[in-house]
Amino acid sequence: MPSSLISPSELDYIIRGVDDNLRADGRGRLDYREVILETGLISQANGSARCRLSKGTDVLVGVKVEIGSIEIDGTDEEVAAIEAKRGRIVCNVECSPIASQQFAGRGADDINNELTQLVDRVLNGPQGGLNLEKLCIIPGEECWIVYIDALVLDYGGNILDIIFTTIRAALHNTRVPKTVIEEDKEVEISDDVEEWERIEGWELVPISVTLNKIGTRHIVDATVLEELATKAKLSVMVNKNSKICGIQKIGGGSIEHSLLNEMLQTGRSLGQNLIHNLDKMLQKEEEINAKRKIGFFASA
Amino acid sequence: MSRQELIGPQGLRQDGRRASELRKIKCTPSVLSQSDGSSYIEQGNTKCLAAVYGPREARQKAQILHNKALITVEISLAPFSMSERKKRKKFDKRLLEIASAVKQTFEPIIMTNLFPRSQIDIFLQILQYDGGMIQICINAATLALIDAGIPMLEYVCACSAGIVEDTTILELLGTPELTVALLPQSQKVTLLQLETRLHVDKLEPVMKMAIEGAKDIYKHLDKISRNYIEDLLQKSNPHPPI
Amino acid sequence: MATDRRRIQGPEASVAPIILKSPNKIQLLDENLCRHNGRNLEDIRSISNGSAFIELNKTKIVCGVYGPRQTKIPAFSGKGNLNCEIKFAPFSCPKRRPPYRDSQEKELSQLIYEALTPSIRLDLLPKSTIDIYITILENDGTASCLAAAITCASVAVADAGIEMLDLVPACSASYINGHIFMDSDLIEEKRESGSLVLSYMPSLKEITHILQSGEVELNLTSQAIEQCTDSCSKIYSIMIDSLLLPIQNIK
Amino acid sequence: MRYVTPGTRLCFASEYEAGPGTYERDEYIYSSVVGIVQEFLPTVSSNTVEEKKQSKIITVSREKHQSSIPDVDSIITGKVIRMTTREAVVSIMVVGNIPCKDDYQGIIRSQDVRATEKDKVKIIESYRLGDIVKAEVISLGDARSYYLSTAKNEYGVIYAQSVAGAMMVPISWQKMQCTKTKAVELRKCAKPKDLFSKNQ
Repeated sequence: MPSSLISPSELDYIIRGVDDNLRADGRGRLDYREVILETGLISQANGSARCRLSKGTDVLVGVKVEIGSIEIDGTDEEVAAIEAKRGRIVCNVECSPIASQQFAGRGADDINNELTQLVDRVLNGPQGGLNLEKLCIIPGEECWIVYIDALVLDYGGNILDIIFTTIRAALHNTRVPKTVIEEDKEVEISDDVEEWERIEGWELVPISVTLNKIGTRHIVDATVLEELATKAKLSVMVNKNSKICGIQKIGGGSIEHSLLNEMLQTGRSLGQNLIHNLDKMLQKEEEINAKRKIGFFASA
Repeated sequence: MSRQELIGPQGLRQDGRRASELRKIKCTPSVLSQSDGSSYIEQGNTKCLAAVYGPREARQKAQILHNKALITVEISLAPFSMSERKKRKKFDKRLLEIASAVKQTFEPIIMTNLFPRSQIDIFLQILQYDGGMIQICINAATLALIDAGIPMLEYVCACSAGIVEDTTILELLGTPELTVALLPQSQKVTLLQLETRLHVDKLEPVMKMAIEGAKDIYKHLDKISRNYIEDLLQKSNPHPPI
Repeated sequence: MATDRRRIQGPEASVAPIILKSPNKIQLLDENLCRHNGRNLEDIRSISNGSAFIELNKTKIVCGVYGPRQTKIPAFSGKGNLNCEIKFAPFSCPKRRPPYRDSQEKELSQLIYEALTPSIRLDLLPKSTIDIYITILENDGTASCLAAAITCASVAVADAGIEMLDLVPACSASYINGHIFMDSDLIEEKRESGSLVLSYMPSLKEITHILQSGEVELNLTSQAIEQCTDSCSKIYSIMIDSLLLPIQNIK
Repeated sequence: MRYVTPGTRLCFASEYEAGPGTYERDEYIYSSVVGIVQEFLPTVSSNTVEEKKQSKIITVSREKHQSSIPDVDSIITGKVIRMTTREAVVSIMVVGNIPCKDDYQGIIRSQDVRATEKDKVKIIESYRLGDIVKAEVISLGDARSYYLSTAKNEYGVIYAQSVAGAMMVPISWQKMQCTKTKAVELRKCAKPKDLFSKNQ
């Protein structure tokens, strides 16, 4: 199933619009769409969140923590020593066929793989934020494995940013059970939900800002049509203390050297605001969740 | 869970339902932007999204039907939908079976003869699973098809029932059960699936109960979609002529 | 370079001999690339339209380019399409790689595709496909492998006589406690806090791909980008030599 | 002799006309292939340059060409590999005078066989399997194959074998005769001006 096409006139319309800083939906170049956030929707998951752009992309993330054995590739002692004391994160991004026709059948495989690899690289590296040492139960043997499953339910452009935002929210919402280790190395999991605790370092989890180069300018939070008009995409991952946690150019097309730096700057500053807003929303969510759970699409 | 505990002393079930009580239904039509029609439905802890594309040109030339539209159903299960995480392969056998069941249910109901040589795709995404896969799939699909404005003879509403120690129970979860898909107006049954051993005499009451359940679901779906349409009309012309 | 040499002091943690981005390093690559290219071209040419071999110390990569040939997939396209496949030889890494393509290889293929597409004039090749097959014989640092693979593929495409806007040299760097290590090897990579891969079209001054991981200050990033573009320009000249040598010999 | 690689800046676009192997980008001309820089006046040069400007053409060329691919109104030589009542399928072997590395597929539809009396055309009376045909590409065609036309005097069968397997010589524009058995077979014969000229 081929992705949808764009007509020359549409293309021209978008490029001009971007040039005089007015986009089809009335936004400026660097304006985001309104984000609706819900957390703690999935009872079977340790943490979950759902982000929805006003009539656009919709991403659901479920986080599950399970006990698994620590894997070490024994090539390099020094490295192995570090790995032995660490938990693991396993990411998986899936574009559901309900999101867009082009994801039907095997259509989504490539994009799934691409996104999964990207997210996995960012979260598993030192820049991921999560404190992996805390996830270790018995050094060299058992640890918590954090499974992060992102599910794209609706496709309105700018998936990547929303995925990262949602993941961050989901991790904020995640609780890891307390474990007690007995003499015979039997791991006892406390079922008292009260003493389950947050994953340490969730607030350092980066989010991504994707800048789409259209014509000679760049915009954020592109819609489907705008993405079709995009020459090259640049995703910049930023974390709370304004460090760059990853840069990746996506799609064909090239970026001028001068423009690149400019894009990085914008990406970083925008990322800061995003994280700030997100944290505010998460706080609100917590208060709501304390009172009652809201079902899916309650706020859609 | 062992069968004794299924029903408490006051005839209440673990989730506090009475034997003949449905799970809480919550549903919303047209929740997705890209699809032609979509719906979200929630029955207790089972949550499902449905999207419908089409009628549109058939993808594979080989599959084209010259007198009517081709219907395809695809079900996918979110990795976190079950209590233990497992990365379900796409085209998992069990899912394929259910998908074909859903397909067969809708083939006679959708007026496919109106769209020769075309294709209608139904995609179902289970977000959270707590029993009653087929029924929720069918109900979600019905709503999505209505939202897509695809002509159907009438609603299809599915419900399941089971039996525990001589008491018939609506939406008996976890254990295999009898699922019925009902055409509420014409009172016809389009799908009847029994996944367990059941005494012939018991079949009648169980089926009755399932049908009753289906009727209730129908009432609910009907109400929802009517409200939705009225709402739309309201929006389209805020000042209707008095 | 002198400033670099002073800054890039190996940290105590690193037991590895630190490879500096120093002239002699580039020189080494120069010899290899030219020698191999000059020598191999004759026998490889018969098989594939274009081919190249690149060697940076331990990292060894060969690349073959086929086409343009008629596109098999029955979907009409006014532009040609590019198909990249990268494969780690089973013996290329410390751990044995399975012979089938795993998800990492799939992703690398995608990255290389993205890095090369801007440089190739696909609009001139309607209904045709260009296939690029890259095999990594020895992997000494994945990031540098990716960079080398891009460079190598670009040379191979040019060698195939396919029209392109510019050659695409690529370069990698890794951040190890505050320092920038250009083109780091496996041992350094294990200890890095982040890495950067950058591919660049020197004469058009356009960046065709950039991929950074690790938590880095913005200014350090831009510094790394500068260094990478510099060394890209160096590699560029080597690529040119390696391409011109054979035809000059023929004359 | 000046050897260049892709991306080498050759000259100002104002001075020269960008010929094959080069491209123009913000008032400069760059090389787009590896090769030797050549320049000549626009005469019987390449068919990619329109003749109107009188400025010199600059090209980059080399023994090792990219395997050529057919384009609209390029002239091809190919072999008939499949026939139906409606069309003859040709596997394109040579484009202009550059051989293709691996063959492309083209179709001569019955209405494109000749210019006159298109409705009377019978594929079987125009081509036979194995004939070598010279034709013109009229469009990029469908997803699978290019559309070819032989509706000009100089296009059509340029080499054919008779049933007897001997070579045949054209005796009229739609008849060929076997050199061995003297049997006459029907073909849409080409009247080549010069087989090896790039463009007529």
